[in-house]
Amino acid sequence: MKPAEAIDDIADAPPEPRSALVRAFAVFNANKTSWVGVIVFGAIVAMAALAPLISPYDPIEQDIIARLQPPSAEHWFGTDMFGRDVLSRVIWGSQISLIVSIASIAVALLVGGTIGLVSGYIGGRTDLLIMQAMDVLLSFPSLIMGLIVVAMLGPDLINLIIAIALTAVAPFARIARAPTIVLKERAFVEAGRALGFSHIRIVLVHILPNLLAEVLVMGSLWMATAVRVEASLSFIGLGVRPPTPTWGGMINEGFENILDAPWLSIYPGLAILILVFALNMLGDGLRDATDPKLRGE
Amino acid sequence: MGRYILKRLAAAVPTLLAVLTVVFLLVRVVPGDPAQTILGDQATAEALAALRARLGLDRPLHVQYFEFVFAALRGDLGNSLVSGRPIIDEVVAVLPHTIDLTLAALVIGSIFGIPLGIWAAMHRNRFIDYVTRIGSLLGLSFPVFVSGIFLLLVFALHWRWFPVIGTSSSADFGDRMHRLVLPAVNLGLIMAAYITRVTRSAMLQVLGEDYVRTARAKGVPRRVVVWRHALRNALIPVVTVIGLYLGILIGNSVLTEIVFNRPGLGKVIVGALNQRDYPMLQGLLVIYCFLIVVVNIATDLTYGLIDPRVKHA
Amino acid sequence: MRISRRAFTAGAAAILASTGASAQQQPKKVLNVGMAAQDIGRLDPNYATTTIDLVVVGWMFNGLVRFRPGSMNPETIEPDLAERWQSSPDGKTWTFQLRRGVQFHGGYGEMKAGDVVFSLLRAADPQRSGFAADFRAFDAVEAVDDYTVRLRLKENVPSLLGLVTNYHGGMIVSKRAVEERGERFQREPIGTGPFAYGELRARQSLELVAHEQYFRGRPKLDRISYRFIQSDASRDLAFQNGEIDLMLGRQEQTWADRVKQIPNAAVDVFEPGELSMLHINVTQAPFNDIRVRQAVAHAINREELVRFKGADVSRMPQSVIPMGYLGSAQAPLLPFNQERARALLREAGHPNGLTVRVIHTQLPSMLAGMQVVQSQLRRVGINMEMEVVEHATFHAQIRRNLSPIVHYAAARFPIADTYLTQFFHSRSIVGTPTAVTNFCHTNIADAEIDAARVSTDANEQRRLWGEAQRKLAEQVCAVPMYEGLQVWGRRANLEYGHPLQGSLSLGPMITELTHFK
Amino acid sequence: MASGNATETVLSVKGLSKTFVTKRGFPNPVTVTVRAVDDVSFAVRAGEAFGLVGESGCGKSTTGRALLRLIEPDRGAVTYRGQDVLAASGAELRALRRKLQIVFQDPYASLNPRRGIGETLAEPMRVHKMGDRAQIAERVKSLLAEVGLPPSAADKYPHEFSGGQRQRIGIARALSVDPELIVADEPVSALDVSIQAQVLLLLRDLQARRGLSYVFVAHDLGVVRFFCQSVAVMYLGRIVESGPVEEVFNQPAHPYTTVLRQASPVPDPRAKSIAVRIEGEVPSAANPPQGCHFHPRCPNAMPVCKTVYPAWTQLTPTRGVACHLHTPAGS
Repeated sequence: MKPAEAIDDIADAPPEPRSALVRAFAVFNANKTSWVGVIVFGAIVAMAALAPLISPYDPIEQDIIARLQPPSAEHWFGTDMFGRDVLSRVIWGSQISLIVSIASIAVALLVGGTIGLVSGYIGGRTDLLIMQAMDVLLSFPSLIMGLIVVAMLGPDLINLIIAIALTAVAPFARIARAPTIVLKERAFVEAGRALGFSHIRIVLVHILPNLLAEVLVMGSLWMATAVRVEASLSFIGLGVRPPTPTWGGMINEGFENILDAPWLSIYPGLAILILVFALNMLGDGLRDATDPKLRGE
Repeated sequence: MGRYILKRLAAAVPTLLAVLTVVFLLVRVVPGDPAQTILGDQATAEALAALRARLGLDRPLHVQYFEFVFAALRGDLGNSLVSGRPIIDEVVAVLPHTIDLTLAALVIGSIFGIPLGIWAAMHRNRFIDYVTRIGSLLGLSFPVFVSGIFLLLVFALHWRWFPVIGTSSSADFGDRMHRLVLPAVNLGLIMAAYITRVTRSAMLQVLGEDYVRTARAKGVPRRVVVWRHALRNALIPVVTVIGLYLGILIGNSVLTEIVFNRPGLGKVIVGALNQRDYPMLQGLLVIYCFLIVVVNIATDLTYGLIDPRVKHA
Repeated sequence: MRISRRAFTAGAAAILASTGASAQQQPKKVLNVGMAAQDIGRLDPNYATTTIDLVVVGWMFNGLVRFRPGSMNPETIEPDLAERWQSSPDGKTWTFQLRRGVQFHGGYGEMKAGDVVFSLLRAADPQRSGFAADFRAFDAVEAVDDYTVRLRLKENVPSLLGLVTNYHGGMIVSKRAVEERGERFQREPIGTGPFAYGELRARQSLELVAHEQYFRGRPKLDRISYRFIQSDASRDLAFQNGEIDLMLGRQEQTWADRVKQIPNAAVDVFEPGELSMLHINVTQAPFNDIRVRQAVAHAINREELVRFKGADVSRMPQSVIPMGYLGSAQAPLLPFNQERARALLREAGHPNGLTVRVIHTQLPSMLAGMQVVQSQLRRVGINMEMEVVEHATFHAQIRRNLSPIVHYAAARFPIADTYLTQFFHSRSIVGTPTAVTNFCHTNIADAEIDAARVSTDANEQRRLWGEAQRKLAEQVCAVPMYEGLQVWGRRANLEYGHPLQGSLSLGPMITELTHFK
Repeated sequence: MASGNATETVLSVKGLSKTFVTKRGFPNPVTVTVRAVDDVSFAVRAGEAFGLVGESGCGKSTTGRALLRLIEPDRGAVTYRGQDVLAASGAELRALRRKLQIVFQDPYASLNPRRGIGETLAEPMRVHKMGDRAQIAERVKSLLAEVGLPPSAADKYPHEFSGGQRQRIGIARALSVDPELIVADEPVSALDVSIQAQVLLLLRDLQARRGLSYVFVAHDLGVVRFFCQSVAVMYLGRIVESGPVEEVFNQPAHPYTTVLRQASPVPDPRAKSIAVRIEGEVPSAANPPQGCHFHPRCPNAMPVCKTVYPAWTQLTPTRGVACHLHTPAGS
């Protein structure tokens, strides 16, 4: 599955001189919403890191007597069907959302990026074949693919990361391939070959750094998608194993209790919304900052 | 044109073959036993083995594979293990619901998304633009099941404007549309968010191009420039997005179907996975992939309609 | 923009008006049922196993005899398609006199002995039935004449009438329909019951119509719309909105309490109780040490579990088979005692506790209970890691011995023999060709179970069954946790036509008498 | 065919050919075959600057790249000091890479924007293990000095330099591996005229100092006349005439050379430039005309030119031409 962002034309982005960073920052800075994204995302990262310190209760300790209590001074977000504190679970749940999204996008970036880079660099029939394979991957709806992969491997953290990464490999391959094709025709790459540089050196030292920025920007936007896919899989019931708190899993449990205890789904739902929103704003700002068309003005 | 479509379809054959292979293998690797789901938890191992033999699941994998591929190439996707009915029939039975939902979401998405995108682009960096951008970002950020739950709580339960079950058991058209509203709005608003964003950025790009500037300089009124020149070109990326959105739409429609309890392809596929209905799962995935190929071709053709510069020569 | 909004509002109002008008009808003749399902599986009684299928099959078929509607007590078995029957003194030959003039659905003609013979032989054939094992003792089934059927057994069975009730393979199908319809019979079956197959709307609903020629009289309801509504919440919402009249509920106190608050709503709680147990593989370390198993048993707080599930919808189990079955006894279950559990673990050489990895289904009702157990075990130092897989995978994997502890919730035919055989007889040990669901790999009660099955002395039979349960509990082959009852919600003005105490079809029996007041 | 003194020849190119196949058109693509380099042969002597001249698209740059194997040619032979360039692989090829270098036309595209100049110059030496850290750093400085840049340039990035300076850096990079022959692919055509001369002088200076040979690819006759000793004129993938620069340009044997000379500004201020337009469009290399490729534009075209491609005629030991005007009768 590809978010709309993925199709924006980045094929002809010329490599940038270093001062572009400064200009990019200026563009990023001009867009106030990007800063909101940075701050909110930073806050969520901090929340995840400090979860043991700031969460008021143990997120997995049950108290059957105190189950399904509405929000109160004692439990700000109420308690769930096992009497666990929802606020604490929302706080701890941020860890899974962040770990899964960051790790899966990192894997997708690494694998997809490598495939795109190599495929674009080699070109010819190999490229055609690899891209055909990527098209095959792309033609599976990502949630369905995630479902099958998780059903296949069993739902745990690592498999979830694999499943989500797999859905993002093809788009990243495409994102990395387009500029590679342009870059490999550039004279400095030819110069490297004329100088007897190995292909590995050319790809890693001369091509990769020139497309890293775009790929990383797409990464931040895709992270938002990854958070959503993780939550969706958890919502369908194929998430990280209990009692580990995850936002999607909490909504799933809460959805079944929606009439008795709407707070069970509302708070983790808002948490997902805020994180995805922050990531989208952040990625948006970053993209404006690296998009030469917007910067040109 | 016809030849072009045929050629594109022919070019998609290797992709589809690869998809068939991947699908076949993927489906076999998923643990679980269709015989068990059919016979239930009290069945003895002997009974399970007998059923597996009857279903042909005990034959060597390559035999099953070639049978599957040749049948699929003939357009025969086989019968469901669970219901015993042809997969095509099962799909055709739910297809109208999927089409209803998808079309309605597309219409809602376009009705809101395109004008909003143009509006925002024409007021770049003004208040309207900011509101639109943040609004559309917010729309993109809503997990579809969260928005679905909110819609249900507010419009179905609190205000009782719309029914909870997103599908009608009667043939009454009015009822069918009435029940379609909430699920379609749920999917459509997210779609509108995507389209708004893409329309806006496409418009901005086109408005900056020379010929638009020239037209403006020649004194062509702004409205005419926007509607006659800019929009036409800006629509190309929008169409691309609508095409590409299909994948997201499918994922989101699964969740929407769950929340609103609508029948549809998405739910069928999840059901087939749960029941380990191999042929069904295979058939559906093949149909999905075929659909995506067709949509890609349709997208390319639409370019030609919108932009006369892209010639089908 | 403004125009479109106005048009939208106008359209919505018009639609509202139209549905508002149709909602109020005088004597309701259509029953809308909400079931947690995506679709029907198989409606052939020989293959119907899920709650989804069992419930409707119960409305469409008859057996030679039946449990009185609303009951699942074997003592209430009464004539159904057979008017009377007698057995030989050795209990091995049974003769049934059939009721005359019973019509099959859809013009398939009168039900005769040929259909009964066909149905029972089919139920006993592993190629055509998932319950063939139940009919293992059948020697011959023959039609003496059109209205007399004779049954010969190889050996005595604990309850022959149980096999020919309106349950599983005991249901009588139309021979002609099975032969004509082939695979189609799986979804469009022909029986003799009060309701007949009408139409299947894929992934939406199964429509049943009244069987005009039903031998007990034409049903008072015209139609049943059996809607597939997977999510509990959606079903609740639909019920609350008046879109369905009867629905599968949730084994949840809060749920029951809330539904009772809805105007014109009632909650039915009835038998059978599904017994949730932890089946422990006694051959696998560390659970081959009885002290570890005892520690697990002592760690389980049944009271807390019942409080979690809800006092109205669940109860404390008394044995390793559910309460109220013919032959169920009070077994010596180990009491909740965390100190003792910790001490036993220390004795068994696990002073720092232990970690066990189990496979569990994602089925929400089972998963919730198991999470409470997980938390209880954690308190005595047993760290249970749950690998939650989706339900089909769960069933496949526990049968491959991948989980040392298996959480299984089941109700069976209400005779001790069925439960004991399927879960504790060595013949049923998973991984063997005759495997069913013996996950604890025990054989300690084989002798008692086998002896009781063929015993003709009712008292002796009870004693043997009791002995088997005592042994199994003592050896902690399985740890009972709670019994969950069937919970359904309905409109208060829906009258079943009988008091609902139990139903082997796991749903209310809708009969010719069922109606709206 | 140019066949000078055999002992002096360092680079010999024989029958070099390269065909590109592309698909064009939407939605029904047509396969287009372009014979970019068609049976090209020439030889370069030690210390010589050999010019390859022609209009853009004639295949001269492709020839330059093909003989360095930056593009793999389809057919032909390239021999450098007796070594088969096209057959070399592994260590052999790496060794050849040090001997044969290239300077590119576009000084903006030829430097990696994200790498400092010092790094750009040091990298080839590190790859070829041409000394330790200190030695390499020292050599970077001397390279910069050699091309007329201050040592401080090593710490800067490409965008901080002008086009001429960048071209000097490009030359320094080529020199970093101590090559013997440099393919200079239009090295000055992207530069301002005032700077062109400086760079050409630098190249000539290096030729003298290092004993370099050049294959000098250019479309500008004036530059070639100034810089090269020998020249080959290419038209649509083929060499139509070759020989010593003075001879070829003063007394062109091929009508195309004549036309080219007339159309091109001559740096000699005394020579009046005659603005002669070459008649007709340049035919596409994808679809060259039958017979002599040049005949549609040729003022001297004869009937035979439309059907038969003229054979190569050796006029003197160092000069040759492919034109029916010079074909010995009867051949």
